[in-house]
Amino acid sequence: MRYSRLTWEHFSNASSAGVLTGTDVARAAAGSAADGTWVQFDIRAKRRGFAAALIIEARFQAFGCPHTIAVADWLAGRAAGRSAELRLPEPVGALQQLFGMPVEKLGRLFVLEDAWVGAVQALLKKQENA
Amino acid sequence: MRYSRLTWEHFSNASSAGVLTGTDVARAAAGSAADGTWVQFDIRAKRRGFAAALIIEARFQAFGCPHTIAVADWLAGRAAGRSAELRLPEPVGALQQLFGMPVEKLGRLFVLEDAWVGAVQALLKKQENA
Amino acid sequence: MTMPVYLDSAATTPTDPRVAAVMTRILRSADEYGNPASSTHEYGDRASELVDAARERVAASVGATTADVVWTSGATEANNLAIFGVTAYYANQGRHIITARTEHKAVIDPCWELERRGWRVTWLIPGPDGIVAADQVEAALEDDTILVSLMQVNNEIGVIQDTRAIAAVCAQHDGARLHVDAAQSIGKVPVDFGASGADLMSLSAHKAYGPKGVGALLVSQRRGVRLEARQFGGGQERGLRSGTLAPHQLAGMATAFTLASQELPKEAQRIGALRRRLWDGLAALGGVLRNGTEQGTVPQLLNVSFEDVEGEALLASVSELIAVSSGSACTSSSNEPSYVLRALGRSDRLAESSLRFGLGRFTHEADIDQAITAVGNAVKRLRKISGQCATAA
Amino acid sequence: MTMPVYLDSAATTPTDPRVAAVMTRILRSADEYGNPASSTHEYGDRASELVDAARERVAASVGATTADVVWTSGATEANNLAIFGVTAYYANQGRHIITARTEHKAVIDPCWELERRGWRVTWLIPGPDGIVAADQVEAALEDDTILVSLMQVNNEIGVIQDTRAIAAVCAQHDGARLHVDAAQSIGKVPVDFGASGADLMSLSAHKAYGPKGVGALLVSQRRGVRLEARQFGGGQERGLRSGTLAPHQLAGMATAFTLASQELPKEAQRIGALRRRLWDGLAALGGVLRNGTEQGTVPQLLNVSFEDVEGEALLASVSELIAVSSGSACTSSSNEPSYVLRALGRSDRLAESSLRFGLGRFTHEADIDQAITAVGNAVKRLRKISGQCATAA
Ligand SMILES: Cc1ncc(COP(=O)(O)O)c(C=O)c1O
Ligand SMILES: Cc1ncc(COP(=O)(O)O)c(C=O)c1O
Repeated sequence: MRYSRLTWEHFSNASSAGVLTGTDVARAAAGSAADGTWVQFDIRAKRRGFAAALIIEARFQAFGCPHTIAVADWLAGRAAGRSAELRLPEPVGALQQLFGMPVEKLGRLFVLEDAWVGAVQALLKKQENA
Repeated sequence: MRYSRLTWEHFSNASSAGVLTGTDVARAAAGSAADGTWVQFDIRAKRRGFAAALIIEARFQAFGCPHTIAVADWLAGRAAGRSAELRLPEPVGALQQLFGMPVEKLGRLFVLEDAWVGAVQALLKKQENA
Repeated sequence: MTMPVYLDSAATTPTDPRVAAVMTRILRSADEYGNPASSTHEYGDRASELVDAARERVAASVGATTADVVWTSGATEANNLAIFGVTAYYANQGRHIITARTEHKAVIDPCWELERRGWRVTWLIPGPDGIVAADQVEAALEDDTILVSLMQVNNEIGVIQDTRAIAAVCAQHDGARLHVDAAQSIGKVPVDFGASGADLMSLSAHKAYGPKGVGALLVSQRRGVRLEARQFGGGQERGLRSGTLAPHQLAGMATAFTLASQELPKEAQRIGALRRRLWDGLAALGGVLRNGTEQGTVPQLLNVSFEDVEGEALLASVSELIAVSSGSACTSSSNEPSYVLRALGRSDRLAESSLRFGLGRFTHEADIDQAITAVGNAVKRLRKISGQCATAA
Repeated sequence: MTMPVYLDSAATTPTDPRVAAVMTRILRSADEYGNPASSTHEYGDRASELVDAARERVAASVGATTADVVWTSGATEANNLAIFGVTAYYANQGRHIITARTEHKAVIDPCWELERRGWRVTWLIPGPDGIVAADQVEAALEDDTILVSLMQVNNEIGVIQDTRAIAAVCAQHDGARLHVDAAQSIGKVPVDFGASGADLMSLSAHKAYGPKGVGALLVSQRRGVRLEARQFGGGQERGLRSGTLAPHQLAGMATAFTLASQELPKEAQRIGALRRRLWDGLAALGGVLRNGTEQGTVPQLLNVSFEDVEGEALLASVSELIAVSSGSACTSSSNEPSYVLRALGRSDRLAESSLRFGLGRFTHEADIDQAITAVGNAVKRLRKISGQCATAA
């Protein structure tokens, strides 16, 4: 298996791996290690008036193949400064292309999407309740 | 196909190949080129009182494999000084062994035998008639 | 780029320089390049002498007679010839064969093909130690069993089968011939075809520092084993396997097998020590499971499952430092978890998170230490990335 | 002992030093010895790149696409795979095949085996020039003909078949696939698989200064040809031919084929002149008959029958000076007269008294002169030993 440069960089550095703590952190996970792919995102954001929340930082944990870890790292690393939306910043198909993932691995991107959207959802809920 | 030293020597020198001429020469041939083996012997002998004829010289011609030529040459070359008998000086089986001939080639020795015995027969007849 | 340390000797081995030297000499020879089937001249004779000499040396190194040896293009062909050849020949005596789920694909796939053609195949499942007990074979034998095909050394976990005990069981059964895939045996366990009681045995050169693309099927003449040919033509190998023979390949195999049997005792010791070092280093990480026992396996192989680590990520993490395999080389291009480890009772997850370390003639202590470091770092890092939750999830 | 001059290039050729150099480099390489099927590390990747590169070069040299190439252990295996593979796959469309009596044993024997299994085989007999006319094929095609197997260059007399015309005839017949044994073609006639209209084509490396023990079957993807695999295991060659690939062998074949196609035009000229010299020298002896015409045969082969000379004696007489064959190398260990010459209408006697001269890349004028002298002396001496009577008898 050969990996694209982008995949390899994010897999081998994985600088956004980890967890966030604090009451303002939203967390969601999807998948399971038993099924081969598990991803968790932690997101911290600040409220921007009535507009959508603005992400300050994000971290991930993942049990998964190099592509899974790379995409999770990429998502978490680029999150800061973006508004929290209930979708991935790039559609699944675009991510697959960007990272040169084999089609058989598409399912893993859906796990990533579930975890990401789940975390944003949790964040928005948290802010609503706040 | 590898040949024994004896076979090779007689095949490559074949110093007794040729024909004899004169009224005292007996000749017989057996086999046919079309069948792959043809041998002819010429024998000259002198009468020894009432005893068997004594061979003075012999020559052969042959169309045949190296074994055939070698055995023919050996027979003709060793004939001088022997009494003309209605059989080969060595039985066919012994010749096969002596020359290291493959069994499949046994038939060729019978052709040689026919030619040899035929020539001796012709010789004896000639001497009877003389 | 510096190459990673090679630890995949069960997939293939480098050609030993002494083997390469013999082959090179023949490839460059001015008088040994003839076709061994050319009986009309000296070039053919010399080529044929090379073939004979190789036959003698290979036979001698595995306790066979020269008449037992049928050259092939490798163990895959040998296995196919054994399985299809024997079943075709004895088809009227029965249509049942016995093999195991942990065999190499080159045995499994021919058996599948026979199933497709209407044969009955009993697929034995070894115990958790990987051993197929002779009792299991005995219980599986039926009146119309004509072939039992079991390997001697497994290519994934290195477990050594007691093929003699299995041969003894087969010997009690009139008509069940034993085929042993010994592709992984040479240089790792002593091989004595004559004494083994096996009827047929598959060999491959490239697992024993010989060239790729050549092997042999041993067919016991003493035991009167017959089989139908599958490749027809010039009538080489007494009609059992036509095709021009390649003296450089056969001489390479012969040299490799001779060296392997000479060096076996010393190498078993040396490599055994390296494997202990490797296992100790890996075991220290915690959460590692050994697939195969210390005693019952060849020292050249160590197969380990890593808990809480995803397999592909593990392999990718170590790949710049060590060259290992996560399954049989022949199947590792697919991403399925190893069927051998699954047959031994490992979960899909653990099977996928396993590495096969193949040690060999050119493996040294420094290589082992590099492996321990590489795997240790990768496992720790990946466990950190996955956090606690992975286990819980 | 000085070796005789090698004039048996149709049996096999010496490995070209440039080929041997490539092979040696790989055999001694420190990083290319991996198993091409090992996808988990750099060693495997490099081995696999060697295989890909060889596939590209072989494909390019014979006008095929890389997807057409299925590596085998030689043309014998390629022929067997083509004939058994195609007939097995299309068995429900028909059980009739067409071939010729003058094919190589590696085609004839598989066809015999099919006859034994109940297939109908039409055995075409070429004209006295050795040519199988397209008309003959057309007349032999039946509704259920699924395979026509005809060689391009005959290995005994070098006659070149018009395989394109035959392909055109097959194309008119729905379902008759054309297999061409091109083992003797490489470096002797231009080979363009794509343009030839053939569905399958067999190749061998060692007839073209490559190594023994490797070849290929071309299976036209564009024409949608299918066949059943015969060797099962690791799934190499898209499942069509399992077994570990041997990069040193494949790279050797690729180098050999590239050189052969580069040097073809120049060599055809040079060797053509040598053959004319040889024929002129032999013809001067009288009582010599040429098997094959000047125009319709490859320049590398000259087959001559000698009247009034016994074959074995002739061969033995020249054997210390020239290495020639009295039939196909694969059959010359048996002593049967050549079935090819007999099929062409020569009597058993003349067929037996024939020599096949195989000229090649390393043949020079002095070799030809030595051959003329050796044969001349032998023929004269043997004719003298047999006298006049042999002819009369
Ligand atoms: C146990 C076993 N059998 C058979 C084979 C196939 O042998 P070869 O690579 O010579 O085709 C292998 C190796 O791939 C093997 O490990
Ligand atoms: C026309 C032809 N086909 C097939 C073969 C067999 O090829 P190989 O020697 O590669 O098995 C040969 C050579 O022996 C040949 O001349």
